[in-house]
Amino acid sequence: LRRCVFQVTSPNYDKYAAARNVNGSIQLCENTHCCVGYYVIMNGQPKVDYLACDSVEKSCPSSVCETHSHFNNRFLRCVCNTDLCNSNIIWTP
Amino acid sequence: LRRCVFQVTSPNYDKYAAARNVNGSIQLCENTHCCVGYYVIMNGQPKVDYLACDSVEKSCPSSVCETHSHFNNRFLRCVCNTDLCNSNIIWTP
Amino acid sequence: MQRRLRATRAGPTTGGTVCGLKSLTVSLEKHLLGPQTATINNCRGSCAFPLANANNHAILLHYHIESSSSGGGSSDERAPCCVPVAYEALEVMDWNEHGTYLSIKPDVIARACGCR
Amino acid sequence: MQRRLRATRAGPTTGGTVCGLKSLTVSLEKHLLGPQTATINNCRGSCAFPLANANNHAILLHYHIESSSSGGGSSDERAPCCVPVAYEALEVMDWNEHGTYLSIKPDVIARACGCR
Repeated sequence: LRRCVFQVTSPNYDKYAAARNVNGSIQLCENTHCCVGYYVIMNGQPKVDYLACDSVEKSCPSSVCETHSHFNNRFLRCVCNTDLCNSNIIWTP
Repeated sequence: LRRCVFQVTSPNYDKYAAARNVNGSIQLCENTHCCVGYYVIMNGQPKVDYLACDSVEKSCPSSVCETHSHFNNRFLRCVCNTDLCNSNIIWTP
Repeated sequence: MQRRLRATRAGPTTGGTVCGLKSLTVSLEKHLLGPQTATINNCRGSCAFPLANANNHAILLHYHIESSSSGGGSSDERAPCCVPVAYEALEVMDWNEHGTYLSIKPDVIARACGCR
Repeated sequence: MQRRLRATRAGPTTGGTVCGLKSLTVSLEKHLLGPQTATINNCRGSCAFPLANANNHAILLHYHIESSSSGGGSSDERAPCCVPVAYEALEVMDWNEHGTYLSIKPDVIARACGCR
């Protein structure tokens, strides 16, 4: 099973409710082989919003976490397909 | 309340289940002022199939029960708006 | 999804009335012994923006078709259509080889419309 | 009602395929953070006789339009339309002013079609 870094900072989530199959900062993925990272851009820098197994996206062709910006650079998002790959993002401002 | 002749001969009906507000052969209508008569044509003659208050038709402009034939003369049907008016049908073969 | 999509574009409705319920009375004489007619209604009107009483599928379909055609291409997808989304039953007099019988037919009368 | 109506006319289907589910993948990038695309499907095809997966309202509407036009007149009624009649939800990543959040959106993916 894929292992992804798990971290919740968005106030939209109950950290403990969100944490399924989590041990410390590592989540064991049940239904996906994709890890995901969401970041909010604050003062020009990405700040972690949500790192976890990706329950939403069905495809993650890359082994490293290349970010793409969304909604006028308010959010960065990356998906990747190797263990703990969502801990290091590849980001060019 | 309108009073209509009540008679069930069709094997499709449970006579006792069908008889709401019935006393003998007279039905007291709850939701309509129309009486109805349905007849099956057998050997060229109309045979009573179902006489009752008309729960289905919304309009009955006539005071007497003039029949209309349906489905290649297999059925006669009449509706009327006076007490016990469905006991005598007006039928021209 | 609906909230944000609606907010991204707001303009006057173009072309005809917005999808809604219109009265329609049909004859039942060829199908049933009674009633002779029934007001079953019909849903008519435009499902262009803003889509009346749409759901998430209809909204995404509408945006997909609009973005395909604004990109210079053309879409042959079926666009959202104004259809009934709620019905009522009707009590009728039906018949079979044994004679007449009363029957409750479901989904006969349209009661509300939406873009689907 | 459906049984008898269907029995009264049986002929070959004319013009195109009968109303049914077709695959359609749309982009969600402008609406949501994820997924990037979703296969929401679409309902396409003819709702002429025999009407696919119709209900009583659609059958009565179809016969009303057909008898109006065969009588020499023309009907401007909306004819039955091929639309989704069953849906599935989709889990998405949405956002608000506080950040991201997971959300289950209802009625996103069409699962069955019918003439309505």
